Amino acid sequence: MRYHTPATFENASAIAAAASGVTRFLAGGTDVLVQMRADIVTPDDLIDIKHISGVKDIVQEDDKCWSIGAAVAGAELTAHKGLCADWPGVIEGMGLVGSTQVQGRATLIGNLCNGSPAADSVPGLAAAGAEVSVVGPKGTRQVKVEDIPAGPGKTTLAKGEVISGIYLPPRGKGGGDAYLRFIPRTEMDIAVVGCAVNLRVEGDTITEARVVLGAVAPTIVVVEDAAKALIGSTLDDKALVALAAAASAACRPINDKRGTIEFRKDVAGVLARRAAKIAYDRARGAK
Amino acid sequence: MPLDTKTTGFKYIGTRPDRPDGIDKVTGKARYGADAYAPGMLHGVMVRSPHAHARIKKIDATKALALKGVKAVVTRADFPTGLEGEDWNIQENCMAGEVALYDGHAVAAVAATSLLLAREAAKLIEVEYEVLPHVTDVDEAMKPGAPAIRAGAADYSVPEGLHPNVMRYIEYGHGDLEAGFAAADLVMENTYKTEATHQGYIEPHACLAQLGSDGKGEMWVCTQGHWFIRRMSAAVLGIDVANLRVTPSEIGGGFGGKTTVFIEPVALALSRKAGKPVKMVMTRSEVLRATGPTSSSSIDVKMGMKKDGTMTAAKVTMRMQGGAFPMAPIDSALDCAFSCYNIPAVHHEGYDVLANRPKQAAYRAPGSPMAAFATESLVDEMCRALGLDPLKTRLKNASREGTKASFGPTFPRIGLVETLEAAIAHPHYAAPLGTNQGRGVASGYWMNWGGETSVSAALGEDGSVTVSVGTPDIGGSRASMALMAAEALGIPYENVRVNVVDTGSLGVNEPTHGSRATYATGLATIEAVKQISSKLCQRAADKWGIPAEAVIWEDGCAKPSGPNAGEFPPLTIGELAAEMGSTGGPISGHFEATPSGHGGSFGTHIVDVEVDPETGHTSVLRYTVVQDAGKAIHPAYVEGQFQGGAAQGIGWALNEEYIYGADGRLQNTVFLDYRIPVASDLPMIDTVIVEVPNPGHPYGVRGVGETGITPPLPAVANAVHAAAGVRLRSLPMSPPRILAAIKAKG
Amino acid sequence: MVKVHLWSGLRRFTDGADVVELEAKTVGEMMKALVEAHPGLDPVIKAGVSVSVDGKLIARGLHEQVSDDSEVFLLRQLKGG
Amino acid sequence: MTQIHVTTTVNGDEVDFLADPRETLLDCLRDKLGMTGAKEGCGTGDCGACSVTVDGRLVCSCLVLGVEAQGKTIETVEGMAEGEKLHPLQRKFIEHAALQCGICTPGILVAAKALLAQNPDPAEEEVRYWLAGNLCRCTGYDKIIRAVLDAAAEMREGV
Repeated sequence: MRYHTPATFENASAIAAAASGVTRFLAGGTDVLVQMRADIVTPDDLIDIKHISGVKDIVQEDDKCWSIGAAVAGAELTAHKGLCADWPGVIEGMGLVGSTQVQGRATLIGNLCNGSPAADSVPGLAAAGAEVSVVGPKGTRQVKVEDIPAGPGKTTLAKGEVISGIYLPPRGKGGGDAYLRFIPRTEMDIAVVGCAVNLRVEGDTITEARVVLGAVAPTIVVVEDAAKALIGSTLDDKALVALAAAASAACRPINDKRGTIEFRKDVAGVLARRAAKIAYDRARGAK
Repeated sequence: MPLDTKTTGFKYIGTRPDRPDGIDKVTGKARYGADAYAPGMLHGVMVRSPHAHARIKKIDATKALALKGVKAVVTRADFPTGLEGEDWNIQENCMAGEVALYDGHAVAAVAATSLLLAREAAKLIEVEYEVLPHVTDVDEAMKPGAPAIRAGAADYSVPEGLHPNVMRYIEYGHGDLEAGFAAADLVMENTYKTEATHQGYIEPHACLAQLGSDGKGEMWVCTQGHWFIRRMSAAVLGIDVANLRVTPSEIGGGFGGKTTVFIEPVALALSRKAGKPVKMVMTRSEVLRATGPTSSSSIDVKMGMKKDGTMTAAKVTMRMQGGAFPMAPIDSALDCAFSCYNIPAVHHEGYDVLANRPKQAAYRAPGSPMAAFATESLVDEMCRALGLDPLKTRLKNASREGTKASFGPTFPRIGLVETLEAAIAHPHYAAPLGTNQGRGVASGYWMNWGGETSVSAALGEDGSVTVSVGTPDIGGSRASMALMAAEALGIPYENVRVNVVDTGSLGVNEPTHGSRATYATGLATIEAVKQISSKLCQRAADKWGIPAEAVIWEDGCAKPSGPNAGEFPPLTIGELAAEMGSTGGPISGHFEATPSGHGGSFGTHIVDVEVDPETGHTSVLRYTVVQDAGKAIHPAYVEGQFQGGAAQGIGWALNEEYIYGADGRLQNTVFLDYRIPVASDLPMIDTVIVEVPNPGHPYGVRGVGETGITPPLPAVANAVHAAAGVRLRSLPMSPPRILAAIKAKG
Repeated sequence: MVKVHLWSGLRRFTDGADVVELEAKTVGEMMKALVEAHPGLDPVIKAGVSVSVDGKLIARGLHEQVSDDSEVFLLRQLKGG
Repeated sequence: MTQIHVTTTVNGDEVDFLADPRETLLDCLRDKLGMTGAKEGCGTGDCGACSVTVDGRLVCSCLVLGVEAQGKTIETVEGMAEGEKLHPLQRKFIEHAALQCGICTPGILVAAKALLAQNPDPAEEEVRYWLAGNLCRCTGYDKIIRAVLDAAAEMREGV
């Protein structure tokens, strides 16, 4: 295995593009090292992006958009007051990934690129409308977060492409988001179901909403019908029932060691309701 | 064995001094299994079967051996043939012969100059398999048509007509069962199932082995019992036990799982072949796939009860798979099934069944948690049906001194009644509960064990004492031994040093298992140091010119036994020790026995849970353990055993399980999916130490290590029923199962 | 005569009896007499049993005394974790 | 396989070693530097027995490559005591009998120290969640939590 420490994303991309064997990018390493240890993946080239300048930065741009470097660890996000105030749902999703120790290393982009449908940070990012910038042999492109996962362990990134940063839109007025997941214990599990809700209110009425489910299909699911159930409502019981039904209906889960199809469908609806209430309270508190 | 029993007026017993190995263990200095290195050491890695059941057609190590730095490959061909009985089972389990019997079964091993190289070489060993049909569920394994895992291996006890996977059959009981059921106002019968769980010790198995072509060897190993490791390794390799010296490392948890061999004989075989020391350390996945989890079980229980709660008759049928080898713990499971109760008529039946799973090993009170889950769940269901208080009903039927035990003999002095009374009186039992919350109770029993024990004690020239024991210290036992030695000699705790010594330094010792260390090693320690004090009395008597019978040992001094013995100032242990070279030579004591007065330990637990009715998630809100310790030598470590047992039982009840796929492969081979309780899953665990002295120990000790894992399984199930109104009869009570039950109830 | 209680699974080796009366002064003598009286029990005892005398488990103490009024049970061998 | 020369600071001492890039920081600490205080319980970041801090940040050393340690500052359990003076956490763990087998203890001590560095007065629940990645199979956590809370109280008084 060759270990590379490129100084720019363009170099990182070039190394990956030229590589003939298995290539992995290394940021937090909390997935790559586990896969190496379990003999699932033994890269021929491991490209450590942490020597690239700016990868540890969290910056709020002039337009109030947040730019987060590719190697910013979960613990660094959680400690960032401004980011937590704007996007609490995104940050609580990331904060649920692994233990305190894992939080010391794991990154948003790593969680995204690992391609797990159960990745805790991804529904929140997608609900927030986050985008990533992808550096590749053909230059740089902006991609919506929900367009990156392609199925368990797979992404839409082409050979030689690497994500250099993530961008959260300006929070704006009356916004609130939340992420909840279900696990059998209280910590240290992979989500059996995850649900992120991001919404905006005017007065008590929801004007915009995005609902995204995790761990109930090969990729995260952006549930349009669930958003429709919320928009225009004051999160009354009728809206909550419709929301839960839409969330459950959007699930295309499997039976596996972590849960059953029926359980995932049921709990997706429950979590959607609960997350919507938190997001709604946050949005009204923030107005 | 006449014992000078003392149960009150202790000076050291019952105090909580710092453990002697504390500083080593909080500074990282303590050396565990994987912390040993030897000059020229190689690293060994196992090749394991990916199939649940497969004939091994060919093993080709050519490519592996061609790698520079690869020094040896071993297969079953490198082990002797002709072993019988359990020796053969152990050999077969350590290295598959003709057939791989479970996912993870070792089929070859390689040693190389680095771990990375050994891992690479292991991947290059080519094994050709013919996949065979497999079965992993105990009930399926007994059905006609299930693949026979080892035909013709059943023992004398199995009646004709049963599936060849049934290895042993047990049946016993007493009283008139039919009359008993007829006399009952309510008879209930249900089937309960428990899935296999793992001991989950945090330290994977590790050893550093050296074996010469002359059959002389040494081994450093994390184990609960190094004499067991010596005997089993020697048997598997066909060498003499005396030629193998085994030194125990500090041990990072065992709970029964480190009482047998897995990698040790293989590391020795690699070392013999390569001519160099070989270190082997399991990965976590290897630990889960290929060490010794518990049996899974399927249990039918029937009980008769009168309206006032009197139990009239009970019957249990237990089916357990212990992997692809016999000896699932049906015996102890059956013995524990009704041991808490005085029931006039009981009947027990048990089936020990093979399945394509790893060979089960002991896990904390082997068999008892499964039995308790069935019986204590049923008792709770019957109390509900009859509107009875579950603790008072247990008290009404509780076994006590003089009760004919369900397994036959008459109980000596036991403490179940005292634990029930303490539980009833505990504020926890009367505390208010909120919405979706419920309380469960259950009792449990473990018979404990004495076992082969040797202890030496030697007096130092300054009056301090070294005690050599053979039971590895897993949970503070050095402190307990030092307290008992200090008490017996009347010298300060700090003046006793307890060492866990190697197999070359002491007679045979069974492992730290069966809740026996504080009982048996403690008893032997007391008797060994008493030999020192009686020798010191002799020396004092010689000095004073009076008979030895006229000298007593008190507060660390030899004293004349009364005015008639003469007036002499006491001689301290230090004074006598300083002169021992010139008064008759070195002084030591030694005691060896297989003590059998261990006495059983009963416990009663109370648990409050909250069940989320929308997700089936269970939170444990409050937990109280009440257990009889006989006499708590070091109460902090007794509490620790209670709390640890309860935590493991909670894990078993709620989330831990072996999950096999349709392909017979274990699906959850890492801690991420083998879900043991984490710190945020549990509340503080309150403890009440009941002390009903055990007449079989000089200070009244009963083993406490195992009983604590037994009541949580049914106690949590009973609490879930109280909270959510649903009865779960299969473990684990994972959220999908609880939610499905809630929805089915409507 | 010492009365030895067997578990009922052993009855087919003892002509249906689950209590066997024997002349013995120690556990060792009792085991010997048991096999002499019922040779079918030999493999059972060789495979390992425990003996309970007056509620106390005698692991392997063949010299332990038994008397005519002792309560003696043959039990399956158990080990803990 | 090419080995890479790594220079790093462990418990205040500058050390160097040669690492295969596949080797973890845990492998390097244990096998190359002889520092066996950090333990491997799982190798997959699930048990926390290998906890160390890297530049003050709590991590599992099994999830860090040895080559990533270049130029970093690493603290392990071996660096907690000052000479013969134990850290209050170490002392409280012994006093409260917060360890039974002791294999998880080094990782828990390092993790608890990192917690108290950022929060000197944690509530019980905060301690439990912070330590959720440190598995202990012996104690049921009760005495561990008490020892951490007691050490925190003592350290606050000492300030």
